[in-house]
Amino acid sequence: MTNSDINRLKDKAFQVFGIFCTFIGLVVLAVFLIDIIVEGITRIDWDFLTNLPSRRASRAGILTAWVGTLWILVLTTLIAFPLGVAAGVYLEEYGRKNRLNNFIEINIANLAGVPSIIYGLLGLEIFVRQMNLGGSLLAGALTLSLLILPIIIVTTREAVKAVPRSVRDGSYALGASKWQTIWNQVLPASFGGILTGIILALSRAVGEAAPLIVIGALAYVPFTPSSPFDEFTVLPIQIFNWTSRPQEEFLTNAAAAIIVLLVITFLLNGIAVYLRNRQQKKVKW
Amino acid sequence: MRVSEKIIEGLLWLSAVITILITAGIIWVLLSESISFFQVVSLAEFLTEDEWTPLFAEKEFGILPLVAGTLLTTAIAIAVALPLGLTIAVYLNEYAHARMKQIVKPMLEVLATIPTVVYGFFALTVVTPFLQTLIPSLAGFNALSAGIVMGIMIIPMISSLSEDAISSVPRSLREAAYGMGSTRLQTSFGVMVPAASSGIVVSVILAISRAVGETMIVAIAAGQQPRLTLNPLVPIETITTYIVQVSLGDVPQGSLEYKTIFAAGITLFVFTFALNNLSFWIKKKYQEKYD
Amino acid sequence: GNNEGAEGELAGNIQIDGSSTVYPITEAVAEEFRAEAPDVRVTVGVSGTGGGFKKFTRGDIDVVDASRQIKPSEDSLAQANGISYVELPVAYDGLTVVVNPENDWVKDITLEELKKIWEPAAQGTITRWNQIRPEWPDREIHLYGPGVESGTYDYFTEAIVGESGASRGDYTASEDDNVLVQGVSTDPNALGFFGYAYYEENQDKLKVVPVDDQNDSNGQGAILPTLETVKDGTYAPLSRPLFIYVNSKASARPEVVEFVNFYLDNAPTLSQEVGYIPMPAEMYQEQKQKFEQFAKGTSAPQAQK
Amino acid sequence: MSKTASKLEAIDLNAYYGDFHALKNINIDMEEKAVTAFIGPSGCGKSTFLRTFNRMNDYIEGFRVEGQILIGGQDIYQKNVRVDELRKEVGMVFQKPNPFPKSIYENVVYGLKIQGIKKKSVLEEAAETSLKRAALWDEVKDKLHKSALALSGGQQQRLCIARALAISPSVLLMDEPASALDPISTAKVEELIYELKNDYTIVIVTHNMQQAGRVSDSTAFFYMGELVEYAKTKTMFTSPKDNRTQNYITGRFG
Amino acid sequence: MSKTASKLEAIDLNAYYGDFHALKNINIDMEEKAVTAFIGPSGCGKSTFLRTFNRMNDYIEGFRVEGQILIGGQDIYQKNVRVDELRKEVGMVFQKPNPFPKSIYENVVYGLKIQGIKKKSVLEEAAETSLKRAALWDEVKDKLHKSALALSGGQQQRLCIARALAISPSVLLMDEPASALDPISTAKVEELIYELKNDYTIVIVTHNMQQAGRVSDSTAFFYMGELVEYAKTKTMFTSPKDNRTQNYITGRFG
Ligand SMILES: Nc1ncnc2c1ncn2[C@@H]1O[C@H](COP(=O)(O)OP(=O)(O)OP(=O)(O)O)[C@@H](O)[C@H]1O
Ligand SMILES: Nc1ncnc2c1ncn2[C@@H]1O[C@H](COP(=O)(O)OP(=O)(O)OP(=O)(O)O)[C@@H](O)[C@H]1O
Ligand SMILES: [Mg+2]
Ligand SMILES: [Mg+2]
Ligand SMILES: O=P([O-])([O-])[O-]
Repeated sequence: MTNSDINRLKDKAFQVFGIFCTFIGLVVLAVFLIDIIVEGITRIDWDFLTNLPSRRASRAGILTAWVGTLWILVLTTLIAFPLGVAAGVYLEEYGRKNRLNNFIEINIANLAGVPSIIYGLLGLEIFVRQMNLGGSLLAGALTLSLLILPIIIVTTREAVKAVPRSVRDGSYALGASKWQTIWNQVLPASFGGILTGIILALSRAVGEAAPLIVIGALAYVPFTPSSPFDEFTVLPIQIFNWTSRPQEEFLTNAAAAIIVLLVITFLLNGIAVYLRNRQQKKVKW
Repeated sequence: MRVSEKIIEGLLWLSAVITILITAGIIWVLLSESISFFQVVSLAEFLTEDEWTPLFAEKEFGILPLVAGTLLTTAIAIAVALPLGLTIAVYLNEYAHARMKQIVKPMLEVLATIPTVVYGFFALTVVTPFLQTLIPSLAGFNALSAGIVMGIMIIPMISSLSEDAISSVPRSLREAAYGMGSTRLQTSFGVMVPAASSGIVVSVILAISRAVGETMIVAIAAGQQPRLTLNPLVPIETITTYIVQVSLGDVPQGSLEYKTIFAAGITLFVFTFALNNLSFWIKKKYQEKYD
Repeated sequence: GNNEGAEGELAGNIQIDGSSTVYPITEAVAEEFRAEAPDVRVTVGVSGTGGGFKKFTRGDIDVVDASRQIKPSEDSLAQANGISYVELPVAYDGLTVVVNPENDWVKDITLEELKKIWEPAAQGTITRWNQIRPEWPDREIHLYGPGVESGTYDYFTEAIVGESGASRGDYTASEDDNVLVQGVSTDPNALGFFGYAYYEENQDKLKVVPVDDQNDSNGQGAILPTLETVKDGTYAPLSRPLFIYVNSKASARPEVVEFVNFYLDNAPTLSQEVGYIPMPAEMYQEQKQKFEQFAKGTSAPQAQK
Repeated sequence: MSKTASKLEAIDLNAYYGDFHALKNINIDMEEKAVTAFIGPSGCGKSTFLRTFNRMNDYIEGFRVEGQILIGGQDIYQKNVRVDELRKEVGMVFQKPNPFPKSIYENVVYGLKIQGIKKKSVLEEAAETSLKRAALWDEVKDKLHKSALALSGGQQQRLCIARALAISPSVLLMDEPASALDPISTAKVEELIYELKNDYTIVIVTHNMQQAGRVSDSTAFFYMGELVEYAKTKTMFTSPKDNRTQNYITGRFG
Repeated sequence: MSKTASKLEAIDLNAYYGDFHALKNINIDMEEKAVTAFIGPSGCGKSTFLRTFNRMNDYIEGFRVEGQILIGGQDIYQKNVRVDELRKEVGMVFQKPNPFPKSIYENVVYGLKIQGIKKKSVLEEAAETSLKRAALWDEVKDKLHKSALALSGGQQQRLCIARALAISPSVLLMDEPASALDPISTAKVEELIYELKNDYTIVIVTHNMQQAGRVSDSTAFFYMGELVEYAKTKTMFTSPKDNRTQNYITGRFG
């Protein structure tokens, strides 16, 4: 065999290996989803969605968990959306190239890499202890808001940056002030992108358990919260709790709850992808 | 009207500055609690002792067992994700049809969007029992299956970011390589991968940082026993699991237990902070400048 | 807590925390109580007996689940914070030693051997099965036990090591006994201990180990924890009562009174259902009277807020 | 600033992007209600100069001017001049049509809306008038609330002109307004410019010599930041004084 | 393929990018050890055609050829032809210098290394020979292990030529090899081409008529995918037969 035959052989071999690796990723994903669906799908029914937690696996439901998740989603959006968009707009539109802004940028990149459990420690000390919110929905939402803020800021900046200069020029030339231009032109034009970012950020928040455990959201909560100051549980924590039980039936419950959580996560991601595609199709500058 | 413009700008500025406050808050919270911890426990003891039993009567405060557990699971995860991720990146870039890449890449990215409790469930209920059929001595909680599953989770971080890095290498280099009679394999690993190396290294560092900070998978599947070992078959404990473990009980403010989670937290923070900054630095310094 | 329900309907919050051993009983009671008084929100946490008492003596919670009696240090803390309480035993437990079902070498274990395994001096030195009994195999031993906040831990160390809270620290410690069951049931080298209910619930995944106290006055040889051996005290020294403690301020609230009475009424059936050993019926009556007295004493001066 | 005094002047004008000296000592005096064309090779500073008349360069970091720009005799770079007021007087049309990604109607009334005018009847009338002036009304009157991005390039550019007219400026700056358009649209825009000069002072930057010849009264030739020659268009095109002008006009460079 | 038979031919060649018909019915026959220049306006298909000779278009999705490309009489688009072997015979130099981000030495010996040659002495000798042939040796001999990216553009391009020469091809394809270089570097590269033609069959794409005149023996003029005219360079530049050639050469379009 000549050298060049060997090279060709290696090339082919790698191709096969490449296909194998790529598909192993996908196969694992599939095995994974199928395993969970097979284990959990039959457990999902109306009662499962509307029952309170119970010591008997067959009677336990996820009402408190998904209502808690919904609460957290709404509160987190209310807190993180305005803050993140405002910060993103500031950095992109107003931030001049000075030390402070440079520092803010590096800092945001850094925050994006801080492990979520550290945010939990921050929330525990600041919101739970200092602000005395306890293990409440509000403390949880505040903690998660800080966690997803960097994601929202970065995507807002990208969306705002994508609005062409000519639109801003057009607005300035008509006598609009900077803020009028941002409010009337830049934000509407970049809204799709911003929304995409926020939904992606929320899909991250919806799956977080660690920071919420640290701030103390693990009580057996047999009621649905009715105000931001109530104790709560969320789907990932309920899943964690059930997963750590040895009895089969609770693992089935966990699998069923996972299906619900995955549906929510994939739904959010799907909406984000849909919005992004629509945005890309609609706006051709 | 000018005044209102100023006020708005001020408000926006404030929102941006809040991000600095968050960092300051993190550092302050971690430092203030761990400083009082280090008044009780010397830093030398913390860093060199080889046992971690702060909750027991005979208290030992050596962080090494937790660090070892963290590094062990991380190493396993990277050992899984790096070869797979890099191979996928090269394959998608050089071998796969454009259409296939368009479909496969986002599908793989789905792996990164799955909540980590779900991976923990998977590790504990599927991967561990499966591995036990191969390795009968494998404990139910172990670093191996947590690490493998964590590796699967971070595959897309490495494959997507590396693929981006490789595809931003200019066409002209690829053509030069083909023009000399290189095979696709030679082009990929002889030219493209080295040329994209800084981007690839950055992706790997970010993946490591992610694995170091990952919590739920290890909390569910790796065990809760601080143990200074590199044996992947027995229960261990990571820094993150320790924090969760203590948080699950009662942590009265001011107690030593309360402070230990901040001491553990600052250790974790230092690790990830160093890794993240290393990645920025590499990105800045070594980013190949092609025009 | 407010009593704002219409037509005498009970409402309000009752916060309970503490022992993981007692948790299954309290959880069951709370769940059944929902049917009785749907507007009363009962939350039950699991932070171990020690953790529970910390919250209880701070006045954070209304009722604490405890798998041991209150310690003098905790009592003085309560007094310092102006908290008085009543202690109500609710069932018996046999603290159960378990191994993995695949473990075919351990047939029984003596108190001395348990001490050798768990005493502080064992840390880092007793790491293999054959160090305990030479005929046992030369394999690593992996230990699983409750965390330091647990009453079970305190009770076990007291009974086995001879000093409450003294043990080795290099074992898998969790306040959540489910985690311990998981660990032992999936680790062939495991040995662990926890409340009987967690064994009973998972009999197919665990192998219980009879314990020999080498004292023939209360039964000969190694003894298994069962309904009888726990009740008649032959499963010594690992049999123990389980308690709840009720805060005096809380027992001024009708929903709490109702709940505690409901608890004592249903404890005989529910404790057995979840795997514990009920006390004799007359003892429950005594406890009810004791509580009635206590509640009366507290409700008069303490008007509702 | 009054509508009638819309003469444009530059006195000893220098402009810089950071260290780069983009405009060198420019002096010029442009007639009211006439069309002045700026010509010159790429990068000579035409756009930069045009944009000093409505201070569109204000937002560019490092940009600064020395000297004076007078509109109707008033120095617009003085402290007390409000940029938003200035831009209501001085409309601008850009090289590439840049409608806002909104409806046609919203595009036209945008300038009025940000001035705080909310009354629907006023806005609608203004929209109609401006679109008519921009010779676009007939083409769009049935789809006023459709997206402006759906219009053709030429229609978009006329929409941008209508948008500029809606706030009733007295000066119109146009930076190569037809360079992105096809010949037919270009002709329409040129025609429009020709008509508008009855009411507006117009400055137009162009690369197209024929266009300058067709639409402008006077022409200014710039070269490397300098104003080389400024004269009646006819004069300049037939007998340029400067060598460089001659070379440029005859197509030797640029 | 033998070194001596390096005549290049195309017979009824058609090439397509998907639906786009990029090369139309091309027939050409190029001499051995001579320089042929491809000229024509941008987009006429010069590069596309050049790249059919080493099948560099193989990796472009949707690209396909009909007809034959013969090198030394052998059809290189036949199934049994191995692309890597082919490219060892047919070296290529690109428009923009594209050295690998490695040392100068590593660049030159890359082609040999991938063939599996590992012996240091062989590699070093080959590196020296090729760098000398590419007239670069004196300038780089002291920094062979420094990064190739630190060289000037002209040096980089000669390095790319050296790299191509190192694997001893018999044909050299050059796609506007000097268009990114300054005049002095251009002169050096042209000189080099002139010398290389003693040993190699060279095809060069260029936009620069003068360059084609200076370096080539024959010239082919392409227009919209067609080969319009092919003749001795001297003949073509003095008396083109086709109108389009004439117009192009005299600078009327392109
Ligand atoms: N934002 C900027 N920052 C720095 N330099 C700039 C900037 N804008 C323009 N310049 C420089 O100023 C000079 C004049 O630019 P200007 O846009 O005015 O030229 P122009 O005559 O309009 O050219 P064109 O015909 O290509 O539009 C050019 O050299 C340009 O590079
Ligand atoms: N990858 C491709 N996909 C589709 N069309 C292509 C591709 N590459 C080139 N073309 C088209 O094929 C035609 C010929 O392109 P080619 O690059 O050969 O022209 P050229 O004569 O080399 O031009 P230039 O002088 O600008 O390099 C052009 O119309 C071009 O748009
Ligand atoms: Mg311009
Ligand atoms: Mg070309
Ligand atoms: O019952 P405990 O959880 O305190 O052991």
